[in-house]
Amino acid sequence: MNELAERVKEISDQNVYSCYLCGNCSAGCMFTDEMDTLPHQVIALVQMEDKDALEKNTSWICASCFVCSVRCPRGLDVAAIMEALREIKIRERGFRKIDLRKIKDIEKLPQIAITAAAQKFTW
Amino acid sequence: MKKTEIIEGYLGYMRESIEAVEKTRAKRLKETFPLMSLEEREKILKKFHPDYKEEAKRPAKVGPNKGDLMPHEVADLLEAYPLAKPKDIDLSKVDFDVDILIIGGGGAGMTAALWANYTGANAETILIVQKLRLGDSNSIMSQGGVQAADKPNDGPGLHYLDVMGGGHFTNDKKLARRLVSDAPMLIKWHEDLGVIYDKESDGTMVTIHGGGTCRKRMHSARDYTGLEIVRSLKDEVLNKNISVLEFTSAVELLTDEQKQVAGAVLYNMETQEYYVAKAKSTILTTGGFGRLHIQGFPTTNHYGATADGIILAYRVGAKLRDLDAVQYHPTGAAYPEQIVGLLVTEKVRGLGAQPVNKNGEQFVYPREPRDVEASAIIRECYKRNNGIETPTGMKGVWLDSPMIEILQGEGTIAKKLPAMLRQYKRFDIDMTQDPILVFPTLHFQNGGVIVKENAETTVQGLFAAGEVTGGTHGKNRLMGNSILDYSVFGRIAGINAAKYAKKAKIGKLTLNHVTKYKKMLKEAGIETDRKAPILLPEYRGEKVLSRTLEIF
Amino acid sequence: MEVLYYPGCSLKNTYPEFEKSTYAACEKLGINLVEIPEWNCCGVVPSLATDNVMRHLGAVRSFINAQEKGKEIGTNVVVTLCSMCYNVLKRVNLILKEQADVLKNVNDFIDDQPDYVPELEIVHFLNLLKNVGFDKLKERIVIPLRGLKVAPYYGCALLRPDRPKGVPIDDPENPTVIENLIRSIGAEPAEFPFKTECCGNYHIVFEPGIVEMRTKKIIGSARSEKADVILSPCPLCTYNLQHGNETLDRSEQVPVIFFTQLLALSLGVKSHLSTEMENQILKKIGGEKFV
Amino acid sequence: MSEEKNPMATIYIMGKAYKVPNTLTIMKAIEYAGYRFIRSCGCRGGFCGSCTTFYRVKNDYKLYVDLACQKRVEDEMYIVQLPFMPAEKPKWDIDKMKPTTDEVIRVFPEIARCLSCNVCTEACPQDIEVMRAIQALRRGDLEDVVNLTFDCISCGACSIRCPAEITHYQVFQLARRLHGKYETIPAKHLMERVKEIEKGNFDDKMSKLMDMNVEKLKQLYKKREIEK
Repeated sequence: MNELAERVKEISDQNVYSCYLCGNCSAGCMFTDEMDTLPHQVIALVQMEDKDALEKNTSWICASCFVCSVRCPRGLDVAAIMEALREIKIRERGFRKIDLRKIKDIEKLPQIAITAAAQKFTW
Repeated sequence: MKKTEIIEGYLGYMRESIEAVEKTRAKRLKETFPLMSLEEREKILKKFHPDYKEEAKRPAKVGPNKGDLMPHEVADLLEAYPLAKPKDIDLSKVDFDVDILIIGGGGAGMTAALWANYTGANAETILIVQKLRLGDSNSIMSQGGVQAADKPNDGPGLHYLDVMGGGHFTNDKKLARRLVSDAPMLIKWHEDLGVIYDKESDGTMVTIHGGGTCRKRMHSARDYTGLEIVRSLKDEVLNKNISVLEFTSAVELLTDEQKQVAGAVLYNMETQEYYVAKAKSTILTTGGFGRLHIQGFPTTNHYGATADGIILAYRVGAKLRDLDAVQYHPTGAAYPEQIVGLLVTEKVRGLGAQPVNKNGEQFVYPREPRDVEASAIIRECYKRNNGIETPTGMKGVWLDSPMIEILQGEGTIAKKLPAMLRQYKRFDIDMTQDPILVFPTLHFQNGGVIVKENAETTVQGLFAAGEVTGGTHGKNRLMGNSILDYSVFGRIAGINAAKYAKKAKIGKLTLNHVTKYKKMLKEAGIETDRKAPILLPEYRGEKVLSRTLEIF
Repeated sequence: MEVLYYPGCSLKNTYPEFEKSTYAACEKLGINLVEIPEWNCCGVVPSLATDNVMRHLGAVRSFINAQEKGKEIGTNVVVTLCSMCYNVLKRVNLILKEQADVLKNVNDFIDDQPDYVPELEIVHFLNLLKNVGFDKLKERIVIPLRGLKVAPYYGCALLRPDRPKGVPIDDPENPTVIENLIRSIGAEPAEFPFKTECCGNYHIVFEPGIVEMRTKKIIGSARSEKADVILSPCPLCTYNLQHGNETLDRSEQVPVIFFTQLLALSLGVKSHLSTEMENQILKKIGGEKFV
Repeated sequence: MSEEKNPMATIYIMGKAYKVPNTLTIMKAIEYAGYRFIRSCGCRGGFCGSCTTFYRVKNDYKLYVDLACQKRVEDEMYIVQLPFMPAEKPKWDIDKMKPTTDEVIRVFPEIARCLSCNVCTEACPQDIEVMRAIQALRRGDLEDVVNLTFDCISCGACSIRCPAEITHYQVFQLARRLHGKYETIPAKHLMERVKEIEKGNFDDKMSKLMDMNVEKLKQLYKKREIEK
C-alpha cells in the first residue's frame, strides 16, 4: 500500500485498493458539476499515490450526503475517503481552508450551518 | 487539639477561640451592639484612629498646601524631585495631539472618556493613558456596591445627610449634593449599558445597608460589583474606538505660556521611551495612594495606587485638601498571611456578620462609619487586648460570617459573596462554617485635588475625578460612594472637558512649572535623591535590592 | 410514554416552531418528552475520521447526562427531532457500542463526568411515531388534511450512511415513513423523486451557489408534482430550501414546513405555523370553517 | 518573618531556580526573587485577571493555572505567566443587537468549533464551568451563561488552552451585556426617581439642606431613622 493510501486508511479505515473504479459513486453524486475531478478518479489518484488527489477540489465539494457510500458495490465509504483527504490537508500546519470570521452574510445564517461548516472545513 | 496544628485552615489555638464565637452566636443573633453617639465617635477616633497619630504627619514644606498636615509618606513625595529633567524632553515633537487626554484608565477615566464621546468629542481625539492594563484599578476591585437613593422611602436628602455625617461634616457641600443628586441617573446609565445589578424578579433593585447609611441603598452585582461595572465600561470604551495606551504613565503635566494645562509627558514603562501628548483638556483620574502603605498598613489597593495624580497636579499648582484623612477599611483580611490586607467587603457586615472579639463578644455596632468601626477594632486588639494573634504577629478580630447563612438562608454566601468565598476557599477556610479574621487595612484616599462642581481643578485646563479628588467625602468616605464618586464626577469631567476642548487654544508647550517647582524645593532646603511620581511600589526582596548593579 | 429528548441548537434558537409544535403534538399523543439536562452541541455533522475521537465528545457528554436522567425516570430511549442531531448521536452511540477501545478512550478523557455505559437507544421522532402506529395516530386526527398534497422530503441524514449498521431510519433508497405519516393525517403524499437528494448541506456557508443549484432542483420537482408544501425533518435542509425559495420567483416557490407542524395542525393543537401558512393550508383542504 | 522559621521552597521562574519562603503567594515569591512587575500584576487581589500563571509541579504532567496573587507557592513549581492574551477585541454596537445566541455566534463563529473537551474549565482559576457556559450559549440560554460566568475576570487562560481557538472571555462579555441590557427588567423605582430629580422635585429640599449650618445638620443627622 502506498503512503497516501496508508494515510487515508489510517484516518478513514477505508482501503482504496478495494475500489475497482466502476464509477458508481461518480454516477450518483449530485455535486459532480462543481468538481474538477470525479470522486472515483480521485480514488484512482490515491491508488497511484498521486498527491494531486489532495489538491483537487473534489473532497471540498463533497457535501457528505453519503449517496456514494450507500451505493458502492465494494462497500467502500467513499464519503469517509473524501473526509480523509480533507483531514490530511486540514491537519497540515498553517493550512486554512476557510476563515470563519469572513463568512459572507453571516447575519442570516443559522448556528447549525456555521457549525457544520466549521466541523468539516476546520480541524 | 494541638495549638499549632492546622484544622480546616485555622491553627489549633484559633479553633479554641472560634469555639467561643460559636457559643455566643445564638444569643448574638438576637441582639446588636448599640450605635455610638456623635460624641462617642469623636472620642474613639481621636484616641485610636491612625489619622490622629501626631507623629505620623508633618506639614508640607512647599507648594500650594505649604503648612498643611499630611502623612509623611505623602509629604515625602510632594517634596521629591521630578523624574525627568525638563531639558531632556523635546517638546517640539508632539507624539499625540488630542483634544482630551485622560490620565488613568480606571472607572473614572473610562466614564469620563465615554461621556466626553457622548458630548461630541470624537473617539480618535480622546486618549486614555493607563499605567497597567485598561481597567486594572481600584474600581475593578470594589466588591460591596454603589449607593443611590432610588427607593421610595429614600431620597437625595437622606443620602446627603449620610454623606455629610460620614465625612464628619467636613465635606464640600456642593460636591456632596451633586454626588447624591446624580446618583440614580448614573445607575440608570449602567443599566442601559447592560450592567447586571442584583434585582428581584420584578426588576426592583436588591439594596442593603452600608456603614453609616440610614436607608438600604447599596446596589450590588454579587460581590463583583466593581468588576461587573468596569468590564462593561471597558467593553464600551473599546467598542467606541477610544484610543488607549497601556503600560504608559504620565510623569509630568505640560502647560503653555498661559499656564493652562496642555497635556502631559508620558512614559512607556516597557521601552522606557517618553512621549509628548498635547491636549486641549486634561483629566486626572489616577486614583489614590494605597500603595504608599501609610504608617506601614497593608492595603486593599491595586498595584498602581501610588499617588501619581496628586503629585502631578501639585506641581502645576493645583491645590489639594484633606490629605491627612486616610481611610482604613475596618475589615481587611488578617489571616492567612497570603491575603493579609485584602478587602473583606463591608457587604459581609451588611448581610449580618458581626465583628466579635476572641471571647466571642460583640464590641461595636457592625455598621458604624468606616473610621469609627476601624478605631473600635484597633481598640479591641491593642487597648483591650481582646484580639487574636496570628502566627506572623498580626492581631485581628473575628467577623462572624456563618451568621449570614443563618440570617439570610443557606447558600447566601455562595450567591452574594462568591469572590469572598473563593478567596478563603483557596486557603482551606470555609467562611460559611467558620468566622474570618480581620483587621483594618489602608483603603482609600479621602482627600485629594480640589475640584469645583464641574470637575475643574484650581488650574485651568485640568479636570479631575474619582479618588484623586478631595472634598466630596470630607474626611471619611462611606461605603458605596466611591463607585458613585467616579461615575458622577467622571461623567461631569468628561462632559466639561469635551466642552472646554472645543474652545481651548493651546500655545507653546512648556515644562516651566517643573523648573520652578525644582527651584522651590531647593529654596526650601530640601536635599533628597527621592523622585516622584514613583509609578509602581518597590516590593523586590531586600537582599536583591542591596546587591543591584545598574549596568544596563 | 416517557422518553428522553435531545433538542439541539436549531430547535432552541433558529426554529423554535419545530420544538413547540412537537411538544403540542406529543401532549395530545400522550408522549412525555423529558429534555436532557445540559445537553451539548452534537457537532451537526459526524466526524468520519476514525482517529478523531475528540469530535464525538459533545455527543457523549449529552449521552452521560441522558443516562443519568434516564436512571431517574426509567428509560433509555433518547428521541431527536433534528435529523442532523439524529445522525450524529445515532452514529456515535453505535460506534461506542461496537468499539470498546473508543468507549474507553472517551470515558478516560471525560474525567469530570460519570462513565458512559452505551445502553441508550437513539430514536428519531418519526420512528417513535411509527412505533406508536400510524393507524392509531389516524384515530387521533381532528382536522384531516384532505386535499393537501405534501412532498415528503427526507434529505440525507435520516437515511445515510449505513455505517455503522443501523443509522438509517428507513430504506435508504426508498423510504416511506414520512409518506405513511402524511397519509395518516389525511393528506396526500406527492410522488417526489428528489426526496432523498442532498440540499447542499454546509455549503450554504461558503458556497451558497451549490445549495441554490441543489434546492432549485428539489423545489422544482415538488412543484412539478403540484405539492402544496414540502415537509422537512431537518432544520438545515429547511434553511437551505427556504434560501432556495428566495432565489426563485414567487410562482415557483414551494413552502417548507416541519413535519411536526402539519402533525400538530391535524391533531387540532397549536401548529406554530405562520398565520398565513396555516390559513393557506386550511383553505386548501376546504376547511374554511377552521379558519 | 525570618528565613529560619519558615521553610523555603524552590521555584523555577521561567526555568531559573530561586529559593523563596514557602508561605508566599506566587506573586510575592517572584518579587522576593528580585523581579519587578510591570505586566502580569494588577489589582493583587484576585479581581483583574492580569496575573494569570501557568505552572507544573514535579512528577506531574498536569498543567495548572492560577492567579499569582492568590496561589501559594509549592516546592518544585515551574512557573510562567501570561502577560497578555493575544486577541483582538471585536467591536460591537450593543444598541443594535438582539439578545440571541445567533447574534453572539455571528461575532464569534469559532464557537461553532467547540469540541466539548472541557479543557477550558480545567484552566479556569475562578472555577468557572467554561465549557458548560459555551454549551449553555449554544442552547440559547443567555441567563444561564451569565450565571455561570459572572465571576469571570477575563484572564484568558481558557482561551489560551482552547483547541477550537475560542476567546471565551470575550464571548461571555457580549453575552452578559446582551442579557443585562435586554433580558433583565429595568428597575421601575429607579426610572421614576431619575424623572423626579430631573423635574426638580428635590431641589427645594436640597437647597435648604445646603443652607443649613453644621449644628443644624448634625441635629438632623442624629434624628435620622435607620431603616430596619
